[in-house]
Amino acid sequence: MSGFSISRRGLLAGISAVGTSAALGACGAKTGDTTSTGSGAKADTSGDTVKVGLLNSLSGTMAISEVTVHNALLLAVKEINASGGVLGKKLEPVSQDGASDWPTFAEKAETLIKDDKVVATFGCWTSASRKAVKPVFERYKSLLFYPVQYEGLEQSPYIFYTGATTNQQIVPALDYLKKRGLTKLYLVGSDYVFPRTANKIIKAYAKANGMHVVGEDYAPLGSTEFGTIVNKVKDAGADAVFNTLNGDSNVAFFKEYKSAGLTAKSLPVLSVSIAEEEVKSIGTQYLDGQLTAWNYYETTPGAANTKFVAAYQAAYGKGKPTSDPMEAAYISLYLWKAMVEKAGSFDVTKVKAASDGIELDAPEGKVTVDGATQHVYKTARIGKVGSDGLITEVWNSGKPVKPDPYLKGYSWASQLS
Amino acid sequence: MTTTTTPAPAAVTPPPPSLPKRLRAPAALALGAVLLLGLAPAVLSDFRLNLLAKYLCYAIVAVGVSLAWGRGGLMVLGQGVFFGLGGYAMAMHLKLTDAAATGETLPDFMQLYGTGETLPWWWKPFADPAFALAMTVLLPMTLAALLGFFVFRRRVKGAYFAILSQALAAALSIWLIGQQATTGGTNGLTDIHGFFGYSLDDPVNQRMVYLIIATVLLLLMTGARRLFTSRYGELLVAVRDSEERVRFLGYDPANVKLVAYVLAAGTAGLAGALFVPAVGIISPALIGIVPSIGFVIGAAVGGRASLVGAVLGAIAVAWTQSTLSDAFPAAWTYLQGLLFVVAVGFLPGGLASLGAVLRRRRTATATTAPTTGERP
Amino acid sequence: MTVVLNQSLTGISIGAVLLLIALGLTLTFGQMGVINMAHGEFIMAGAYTTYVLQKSISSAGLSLLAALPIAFLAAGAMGALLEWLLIRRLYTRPLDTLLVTWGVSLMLQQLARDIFGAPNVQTTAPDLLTGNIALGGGITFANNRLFILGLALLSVLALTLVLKLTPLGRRIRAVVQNRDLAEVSGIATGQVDRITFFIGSGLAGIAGVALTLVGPIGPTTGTNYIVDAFLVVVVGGIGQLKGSVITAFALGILQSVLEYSTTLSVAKVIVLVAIVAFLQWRPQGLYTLRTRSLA
Amino acid sequence: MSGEQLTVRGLRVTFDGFTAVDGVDLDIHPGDLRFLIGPNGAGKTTLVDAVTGLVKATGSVRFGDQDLLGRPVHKIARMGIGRTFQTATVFDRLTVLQNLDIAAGAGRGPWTMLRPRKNIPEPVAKALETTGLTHLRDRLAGTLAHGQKQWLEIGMLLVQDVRLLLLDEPVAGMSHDEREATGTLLQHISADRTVVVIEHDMDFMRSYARSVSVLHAGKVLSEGTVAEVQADTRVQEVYLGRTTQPDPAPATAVAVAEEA
Repeated sequence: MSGFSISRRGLLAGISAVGTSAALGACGAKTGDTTSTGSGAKADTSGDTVKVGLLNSLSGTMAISEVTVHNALLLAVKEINASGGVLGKKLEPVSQDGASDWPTFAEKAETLIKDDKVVATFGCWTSASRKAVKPVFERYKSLLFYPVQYEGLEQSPYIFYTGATTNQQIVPALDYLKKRGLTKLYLVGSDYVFPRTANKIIKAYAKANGMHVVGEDYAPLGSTEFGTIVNKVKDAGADAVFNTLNGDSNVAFFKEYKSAGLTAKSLPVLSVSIAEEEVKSIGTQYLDGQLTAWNYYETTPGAANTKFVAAYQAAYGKGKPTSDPMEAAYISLYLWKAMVEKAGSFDVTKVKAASDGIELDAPEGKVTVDGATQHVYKTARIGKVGSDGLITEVWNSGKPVKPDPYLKGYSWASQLS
Repeated sequence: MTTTTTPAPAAVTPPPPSLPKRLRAPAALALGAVLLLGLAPAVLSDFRLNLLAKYLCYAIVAVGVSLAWGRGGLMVLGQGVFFGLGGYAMAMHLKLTDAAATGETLPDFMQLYGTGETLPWWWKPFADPAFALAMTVLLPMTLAALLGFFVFRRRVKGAYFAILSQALAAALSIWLIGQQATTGGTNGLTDIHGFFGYSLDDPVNQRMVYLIIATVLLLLMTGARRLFTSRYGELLVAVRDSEERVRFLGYDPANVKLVAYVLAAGTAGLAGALFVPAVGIISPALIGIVPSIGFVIGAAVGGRASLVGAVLGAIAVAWTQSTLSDAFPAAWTYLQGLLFVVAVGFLPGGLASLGAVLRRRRTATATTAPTTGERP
Repeated sequence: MTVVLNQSLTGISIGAVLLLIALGLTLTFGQMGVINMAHGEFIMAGAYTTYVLQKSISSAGLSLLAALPIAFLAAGAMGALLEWLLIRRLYTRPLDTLLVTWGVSLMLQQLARDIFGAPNVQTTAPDLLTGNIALGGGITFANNRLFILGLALLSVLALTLVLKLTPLGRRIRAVVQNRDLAEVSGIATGQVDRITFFIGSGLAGIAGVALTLVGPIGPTTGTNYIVDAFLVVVVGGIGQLKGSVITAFALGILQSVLEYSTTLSVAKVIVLVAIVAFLQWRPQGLYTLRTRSLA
Repeated sequence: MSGEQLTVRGLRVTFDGFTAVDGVDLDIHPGDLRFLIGPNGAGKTTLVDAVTGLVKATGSVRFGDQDLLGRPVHKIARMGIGRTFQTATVFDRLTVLQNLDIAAGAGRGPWTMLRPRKNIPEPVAKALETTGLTHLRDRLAGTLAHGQKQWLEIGMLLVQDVRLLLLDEPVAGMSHDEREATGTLLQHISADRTVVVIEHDMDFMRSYARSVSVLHAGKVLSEGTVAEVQADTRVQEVYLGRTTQPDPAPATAVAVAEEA
């Protein structure tokens, strides 16, 4: 028996030795080094088609929202292919399911870049998923187009942000409330990054603009118990509620809100995460007359939007609503197409260099890419939910607002980052 | 009540006559070492190897699950908590060194979402690599020891223990989400570039991380194997099968279970710590109830009481999920559900026991098979 | 004072929801000892029943009333089927039942996704249930919550009566207390198990109907509540209806009071940790049946 | 012979209002081979449960000069009191050798525990021989015959080195030859240990008992040698008078309580 245990110990030592020496022998770049880091993944542009990655949650809790974005992306791919593709090459969409799980997003991003060798990737919804894939795109120097309004404070060299940053949605919404004299705000949000950061900005804005935040509450994601929050809102003496709740929780919140006898007249709610799709699922009876802040509505006038809505409904069914993130996703492919064609190449560095000043007559109106921030000039629009479930615009910023993800142009925001 | 003839998880599998029993384990270990340390790095692309590294992290958790659940009968449905604690301990250190490398005092997310002033006191010690490394294992083990001490002493029943573990998993993940300024909230800790001075952006270093993980797994399997065959391993099986009887022999079963539970927690913590450099993120999504249940499915499919079965099961399930969920997300969910039902319900010994079950079926026609009824 | 009263009422309404979702478990988990993780999906089935009925019956009030018995039968049938297919083979292995039914729950969720689509759906509440009752002094109680409270108490009453007074109830209790003895006394224990499971799962269906008044209906509607529901039964004491009733309301009020003074997340964490601590102190829960087999 | 005496005074056990053991006094001297008899529900098993710490009881139970009541089961076991159960409880999925080795090991330190067993410990080898299980030592305990399991259980008590053995119906379900063998084994064991046997089998009792206590309705009805007890008219009334076989009538809830 003793010989046996010696032999086993020997084996163990062997494994440790092999493992350790292999690990040490394999050591590569130290953290400070810049020379050998990164291995620009080679996108495959040799054939008649190029692959584009679509990275959305097709399962799990976020599938509700992300499937619509995925649909809009597929629609754009189809249209672009029908009109001859990009640089003469047809696009082949490769869908990967992020499954509403952030590490999975990172894994799938890597699959798209390394395995499928896509020329660019479109997708992600939550900030958490974007944060999870950001290092992957940076490591492999590959492009991601992110289509959802978000909390700003980010500027990755390998991400284009086609949704609104805070100064194109939150700040204009505050301007609007201030103009209407609604100065005492109650902040209600889901407990995650976007609402918390948005509320931080709102508080800074309020302090500088003579407004007051009379209360602030967060509900865990998926929460359906809003009795306490509504009680607090009622007692706080606010003029308006600034709502950053995530889609699902809105249903429970607005049901409770109405049960407590609060209405759009007595205490208006301005929501930044409720689009047409959500209005439908919450129920118009609960939302009638409430406010939203976006850059696009299904009702936004213009030939480009008429065409987009018609094409979407032709592809996915009559009565299917279109929304802001869907529109931002849809235009992200067109913006990328324009950049590639201007660069005359799929090469990431050249595409990035060509991005500044790209213009598009989008469903939301004219948009322009700001090369410095890799964000997009967008028009801010405040809408009102009608009894028919559609949102109609009641105010807009007049012209596209220059993206300012770090709010550098606002003196009150100097303490924020 | 009708007696079920469902096969019980085989604690002691009879060896095949060809290979002497005492040489089997070292031979299997050597084979594993050749496959994981030699063959895999040679034939797999960087990307595949990195995926394998992630699966091996799950396999490390499965080693602990096999010990606590397979041998000890403890339904460990809170492994996500320990995995998370280990992962956060490691990620906190890496975020701090990343920040220091760029001349900052605060990790990036704290500057964005926090008050942006000072580092919270409980972050500070994690700047020390030795402390952080120790914490990846000690933190989960301490929590497990505290919880286990009370739970096992009060003779809390298995069902209670399972539900308690889940409540704890839910509580920790909600808490982490709520403390965005200091924990990164739902985002978790991500965007990690360095690993003890080495850049994770360099594929060579990713291979190094893989080799470390593979080595840790092999060492842990060896250790677990040794524990299984030790007197303690036998006692643990005895406690699983008849706790009361063990008590009348003069042992305190609470202590016996506590050791297995704490070791399993430490293993999960280590897995979480290794997951961070391999995948580059740790988040509350890996801690809650759902992932905690996910951690045991691999072991259940492969065979909870068989160490190799549990490890291979964990790798296979993770691999299937990765491959299948792309093409058929719906099909994967059905398959996952079906795996639970079939593996746990009808093959409690897992795939590792399939051979034995089939053999028994065949002989059952000739002679009456001995029925090993399950303990109620 | 207004705050305290309003929060107590909120707590009671949270408690009513907890009670309703846990009630079925007091039978299947409390009486039979089965950890059925698919219980949440029976709640979901009840909710979707309401949704489907509302699409075919346009009147919101009528469809809600019709949904109560139909959801009970639908969820109950699912439960009985699950018991017959799987659970009866696993009575000797309660922990394995947990994992098996978790698998079933995953499949049922996906099934719901395939049938109704991944997005959440919602029902329209009847007008009668959208307002509130003013109790004076700024204190209000929402009508939908009042409905749920009434429904919960009615269900408790009905369940108590069935268990205490009917021959079926006596048989259920006999099987719970001593299966072997019940069997030799001529009770078809298998059948009693199935009926118990039918009623327990049916109650989950009713809870599902009630939840449509509170929040959205989706494939994961039930899962969100399942651990809370188990905790109510565990804290209340296995097999003790009164324990579950007291626990549900106590937890509801504790939650709402903490929510007011802290935040929702912190309140939830404190409640969960408090439960873990409570069970260290009293592992048998609030009330307990003392028999030698439990010693 | 020397050794500790088991002294029970005013022992009382109640379950939710039902009194299973109702004021029992009992003195068991070292080296005794005492049989506890009585009809179903007399409180025999509950008495043993109380002595070994399985159920809560009032009164006093002393072993030598130490109090037993209120101590946890494993501490009582370590004081040298061991028991078996009505249905043989061995570790089915461990071998005979492993079963015995575990029984022998309650006092082992962590270092010994964490290493594999190198050889067969002396007491284990002796117990294998005493119980005649040496040739079966590598068999899984679950595959043993019923009688062999009972012997294995007794063997486990031997290696545990207990001073007092409490055996709950050790010969139930055994063949005639097995009973003989078990009886001889018990006599052999009681040479240097105290043995208490709960038994229904009157023939077995008559052949091997040194002293007998008759329990009825939770109380000690009679006590003495086999002859003295058999001569007691009260005993004949409640028990022996009716039948010399175990009372087969299934009783009510009390019988249920006996199952545990």
